[in-house]
Amino acid sequence: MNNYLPLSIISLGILAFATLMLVIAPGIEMARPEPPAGLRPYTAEEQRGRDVYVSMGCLYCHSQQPRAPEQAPDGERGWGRPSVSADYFYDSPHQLGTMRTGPDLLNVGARLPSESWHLTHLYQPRAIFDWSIMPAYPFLFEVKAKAEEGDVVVALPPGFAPAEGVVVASQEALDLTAYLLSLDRTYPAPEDGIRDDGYRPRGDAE
Amino acid sequence: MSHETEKDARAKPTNPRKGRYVKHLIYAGGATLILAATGALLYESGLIPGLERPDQTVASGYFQAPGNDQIPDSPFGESVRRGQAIFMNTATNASDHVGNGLSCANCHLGEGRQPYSAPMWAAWGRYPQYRAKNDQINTMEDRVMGCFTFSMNAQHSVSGEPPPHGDDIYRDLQSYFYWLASGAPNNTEMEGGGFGNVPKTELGYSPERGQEVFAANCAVCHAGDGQGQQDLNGRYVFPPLWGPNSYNWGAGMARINTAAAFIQNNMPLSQPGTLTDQEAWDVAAYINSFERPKDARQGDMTIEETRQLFHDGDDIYYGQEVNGVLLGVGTPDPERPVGAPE
Amino acid sequence: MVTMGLLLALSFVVSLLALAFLIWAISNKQVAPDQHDARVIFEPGDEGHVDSGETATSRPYHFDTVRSGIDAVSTRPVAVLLIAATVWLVIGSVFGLVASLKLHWPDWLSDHAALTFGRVRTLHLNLVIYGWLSQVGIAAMIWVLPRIFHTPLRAPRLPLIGAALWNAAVLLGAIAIANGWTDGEEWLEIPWQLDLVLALAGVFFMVPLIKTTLARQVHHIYVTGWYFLAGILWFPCLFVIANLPYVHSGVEEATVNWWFAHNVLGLWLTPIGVGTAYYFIPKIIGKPVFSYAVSLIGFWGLALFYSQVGIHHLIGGPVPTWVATLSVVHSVMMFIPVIAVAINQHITVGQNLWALKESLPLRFIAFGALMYTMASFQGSIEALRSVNSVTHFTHYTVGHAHLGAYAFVTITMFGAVYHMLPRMTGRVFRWPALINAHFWLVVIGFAIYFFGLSIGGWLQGLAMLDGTRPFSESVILTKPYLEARSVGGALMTLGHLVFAFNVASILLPQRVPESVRTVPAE
Amino acid sequence: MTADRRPQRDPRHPDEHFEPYELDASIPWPLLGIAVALGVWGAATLFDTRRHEERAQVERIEDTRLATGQAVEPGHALFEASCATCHQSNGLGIRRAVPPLAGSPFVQHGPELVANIMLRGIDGPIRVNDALYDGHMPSFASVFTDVEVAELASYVAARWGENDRVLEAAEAAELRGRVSDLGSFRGGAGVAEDTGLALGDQPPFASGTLQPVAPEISALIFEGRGGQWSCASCHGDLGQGRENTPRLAGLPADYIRKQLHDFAAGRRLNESMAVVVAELTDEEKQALGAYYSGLRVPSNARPDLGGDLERGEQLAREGDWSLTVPSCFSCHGPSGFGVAPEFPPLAAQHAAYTASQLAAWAGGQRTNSSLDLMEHISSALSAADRRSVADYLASLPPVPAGTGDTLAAQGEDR
Repeated sequence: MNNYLPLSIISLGILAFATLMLVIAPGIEMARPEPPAGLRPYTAEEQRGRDVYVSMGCLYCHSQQPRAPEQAPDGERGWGRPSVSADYFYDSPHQLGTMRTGPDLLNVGARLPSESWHLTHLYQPRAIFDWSIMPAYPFLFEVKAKAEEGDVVVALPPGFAPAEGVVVASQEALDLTAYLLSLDRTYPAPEDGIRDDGYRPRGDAE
Repeated sequence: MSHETEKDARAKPTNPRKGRYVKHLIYAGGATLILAATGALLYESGLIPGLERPDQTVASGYFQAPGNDQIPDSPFGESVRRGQAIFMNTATNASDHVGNGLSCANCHLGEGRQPYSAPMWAAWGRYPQYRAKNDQINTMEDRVMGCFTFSMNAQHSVSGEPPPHGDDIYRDLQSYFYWLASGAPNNTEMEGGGFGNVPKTELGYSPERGQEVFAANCAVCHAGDGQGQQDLNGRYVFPPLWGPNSYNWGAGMARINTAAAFIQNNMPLSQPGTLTDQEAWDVAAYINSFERPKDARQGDMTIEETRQLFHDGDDIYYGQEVNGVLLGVGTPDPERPVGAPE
Repeated sequence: MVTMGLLLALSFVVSLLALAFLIWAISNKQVAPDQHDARVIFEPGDEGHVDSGETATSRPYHFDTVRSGIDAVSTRPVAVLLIAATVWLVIGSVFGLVASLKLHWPDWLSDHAALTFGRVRTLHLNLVIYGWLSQVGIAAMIWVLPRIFHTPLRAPRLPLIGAALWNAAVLLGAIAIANGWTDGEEWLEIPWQLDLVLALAGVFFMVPLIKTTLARQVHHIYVTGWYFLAGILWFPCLFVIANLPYVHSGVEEATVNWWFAHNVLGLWLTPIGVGTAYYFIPKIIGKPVFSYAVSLIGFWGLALFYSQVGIHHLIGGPVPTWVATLSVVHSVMMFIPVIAVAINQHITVGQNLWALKESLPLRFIAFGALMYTMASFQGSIEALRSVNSVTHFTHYTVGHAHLGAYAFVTITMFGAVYHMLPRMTGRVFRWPALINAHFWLVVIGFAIYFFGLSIGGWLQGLAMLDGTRPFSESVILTKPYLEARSVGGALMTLGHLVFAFNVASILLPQRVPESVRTVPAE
Repeated sequence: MTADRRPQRDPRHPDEHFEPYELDASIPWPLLGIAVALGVWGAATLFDTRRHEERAQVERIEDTRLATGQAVEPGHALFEASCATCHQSNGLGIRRAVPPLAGSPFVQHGPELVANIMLRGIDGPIRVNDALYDGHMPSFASVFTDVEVAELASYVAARWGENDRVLEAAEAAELRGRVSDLGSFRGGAGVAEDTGLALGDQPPFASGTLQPVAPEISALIFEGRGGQWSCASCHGDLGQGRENTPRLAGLPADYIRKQLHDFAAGRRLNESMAVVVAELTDEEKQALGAYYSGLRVPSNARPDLGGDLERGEQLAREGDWSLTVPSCFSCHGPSGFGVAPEFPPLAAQHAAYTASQLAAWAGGQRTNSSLDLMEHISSALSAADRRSVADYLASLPPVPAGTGDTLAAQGEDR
């Protein structure tokens, strides 16, 4: 190969082709003018909580894409039905994730609908799961001598509560919890839902 | 190659041997990986037949009766279905002739298919048969009539007797049995037929020991008082084992050896074979040491006469005293026949 | 559906036809190196510069870069980039180590948002990719391209401006991420506003390299040049498209994300690493590579197949089946270019194993090249649906990512840096033993890291696939392996400190007697 | 720049000025072979999987339709699946337990009344064809769509009431709206009274009294206490549950109490429940059980695990004797309504919860089943079976009223 111009053109052409195949074609296929029935937009509070979720890097340990029962027991674990592309209609940036150091969270709002549980768990995961390796987020909470009007006090099992005073959730913690509780894609999958069906049993495929 | 000048000659000469070695290594490694990947892909796409996931169902060594989805859509199939309905739900579908809370399926598990639960596919080819119990040749209809008489305690039913000879109940039940035995040999004793046997133990049997076995293994379903349990509609889920709603003294199950075999081979449900021989004998003795409806054959005879005539030498407490109580008297007759409208 | 299925088939057929055409062309000598070009590497006028017939440059395949003044021009930009890259490497690996430790000491350093795992891990990734690997890669390009083109770097000031902008953007990006300002997608966390600066800096790197290419004094472009020149075209396209704000959303954003993230590895870091190895292995050994035709297959195979791979990160996810399948098949097809590169590089090393004893830089580079083969084979196997079911979502993939980005690219670049620095400075490393120590620290550290994560991740994946085992089991059983990872990571970080010391020791003015500092020439 | 002063310690060392280049060797044949082989099976794989994958998507969408009740089965199939466990395929019911449909005046009145009873359910004594029954029929409102109600009611009325009127889906929808707040019929007398139809002599309905919930128990349920979260925060205000948080409404009080004990004793592993039960007294456990056992809530469970409902129905109703798995209903009652505290209701339980518990038994994290019955059964089931049976049970109507007290009374000797 002796010429730079052909080299560049062919290289970029190949990349353009790959972009067409991997980005544009699936993008067109998954494009949807309408959200699926059953999915609502995030409220302002939930969206703020989502921003906290993003900024804390939750996605490095938590996926948001339950797998099909033929592939993995996600449904049995309560993580929800296999997700389809339309379930992410309002999501940007996407938080699909590629790690399950912690469990999948796409339906955590349905599976663990307790705000007070989440506050405890965010303040100190090991107050509930002694084996957990999730970071604690004490900086989203405040220790006060006495709860004031409107404060949300965090329920803490003995041994995890501060020696004196009470633990109160900050607005960020409440937002984050609101976002977690909004994660609920248990409505029936839209009929035109798109997902990877490559694991379905081959059985009677003719 | 012309450029290999004297300067290159100073360098250690290229070792072509080593190069070939590495080359071969790379090819071998590459080929192995390709093979592995091909194999994996073929396996994934199901093109390797031998590697298909093994069938989950354990093929038992026993005769396999057809499944319900194989009942034909024909007048015969209709009869099979009716027979199955009677078998499963005897008190409703042979209402006039059932005087207790049982149905055929209580002892013939798996809809009459389960081995060592007196499966019907094994019984079908064994009749007509001479039975000492009534000293005559028994047809299948005769045999089922016996079931109604003793196990279903027909004496307390609305009609007070088993279905008369020629009744449709027998037609439909026999259609069902005949269909269950599709492909089974005729007049041959089949593996898994009957209830099986439990060898006698050195200690014999004892209701006292049996009480403990019962409390530990049976009471959770059949209730501490052995009266079974009903759902909220009053429908028996677990059958009563003794007392007025159970089989009468003339039933085969009232014999301790028969009950022990049934228990060991079938109970607790889902865990057959977990009781030892001794436990099976003891708990069978315990269950059969309570009063139950009187032997339907007693008529005007005394208990002792009945015992001598029908139970002599059997492993049964009929006509004996257990804990100071004479057994065989029978539970009191109901105020009105079982199942009769109020 | 049918249309999409056809597209899928079309894509594969196109790739396959392209490869077939290439092989046909090679076998018909359509693209054979011009024998004239290959033999006569000097333009007729150049020979006038050679002052004595005794020098190497009068012979074919020989060229004195020092005398021609080429290295002198490149030295400053390369030095600046190397220093910056080394600093980011050390900082980035410290963040990596902290992140690793936090996975088994979750309550350590948990009082500040900036030090939470999700941010520390992000900092690690961005600093080593953008701070270290990209800069050291560009440094290698600036060093190597003028040499193989027999012409000094054009516009040598631009890379200095580029480096300033680039490092400023990386620093600001790190501060932004630590404070929670992120674009929120893996590999693309640096806010897009700062990405603009990175892109601008990229232009300052690209322009001199392309100008140098256009002004080259040789007709034939050596294989390293293909990788480097394609890389500097591919990466900006990827980077700009993936970072476009307000364009992507939902799952489409996820496909863009993984198309980008995987192509950063495949079309940016891999060209850097393979290109570097292609230059330095024969350079150090003094022997040509095995086959021009094979290197063509390696390069175009990479371009055709690697570019369509990324979506295997979403196998079993909410993407069209055919896209996932497409990526799986193309992943497996990667065997072809990888085996091609392996033939060319390993045969050259394998025929000259003595050189590994001679040359510490070669030890790094040969090891790195071997790891390219390993990482790619592992990647192809890992993409298979059955294997992916186990490894996806586990630490196994983290081990694989490090096999590619660390054991292959980073270790190769270590070797390149150790080879370049004496030639840039005209000095020698005073403590070669430290280079050796560096090598063994990172190799042993990496081995512990890799095997820990691979075994732990595999077990983790099996536990997650078994519904009768609670999720907690998949966490608990990985803990010892995560601890092993920290041990390996600590050794690697220690190795990087040694590396930084080595770089500093040769770059800083040395107060030692002349006699020790310079080694007399032959 | 200094001159070349690089060390040359070893004379074998190559010279500094060497320039890398490529030799002119041809492509080794194994590489070509590998490329051809990969190309061939790559194409074959794509060709093979493409057909499979296109079919897979179609199948998945069909499954989705089935699970969301959008595919309507004909009346007889619906009857077999949902009514026959009690009323039997022949419509004769169960003597002394389940009234017959055949010849029943309730059915002869036509599909409106049938649909009405299906939507509301019956709790209380009822007389059919001279026999008296203690009526406990669940409400199917949360199980059937309007189309299914119409289809099924028309089928039942035509087959056993010889009434040929066909109920339209719109009428069923209208009826549903009208009766949605009325609760279940109070026995046969209630049906006669509410509809004004002639249904013969019906026994009177004796209404019981509901015990009010003690304030401290109510606080426990709705507000939580100290380091504990409230019950309702996870299990819902009405104990209806979601996903793998179980439905508690209608579970026997003694069963709930026993489970709370078992969480504390480690016979059931659930970290969150362990935190909650740590500070509960025995009295509180009993009171909580009593509270939830008395709740009657429509089902919010759906078969959403992608299981095979036919297989699930087979396991629930017949069992699989080849696996030594008896039917669920042989112990948990013919409609999964439960039997005494040892055999809790399964109907309308969330599929994810049921499946996760079967998995927990199989995996040894739950060890509190009498005689290890469930441990054995769960271990014998495959993952697909666990999902199938859980899905089928989730599709059933919730347990009708009247269980709590009756069953608690039955279980008092244990």
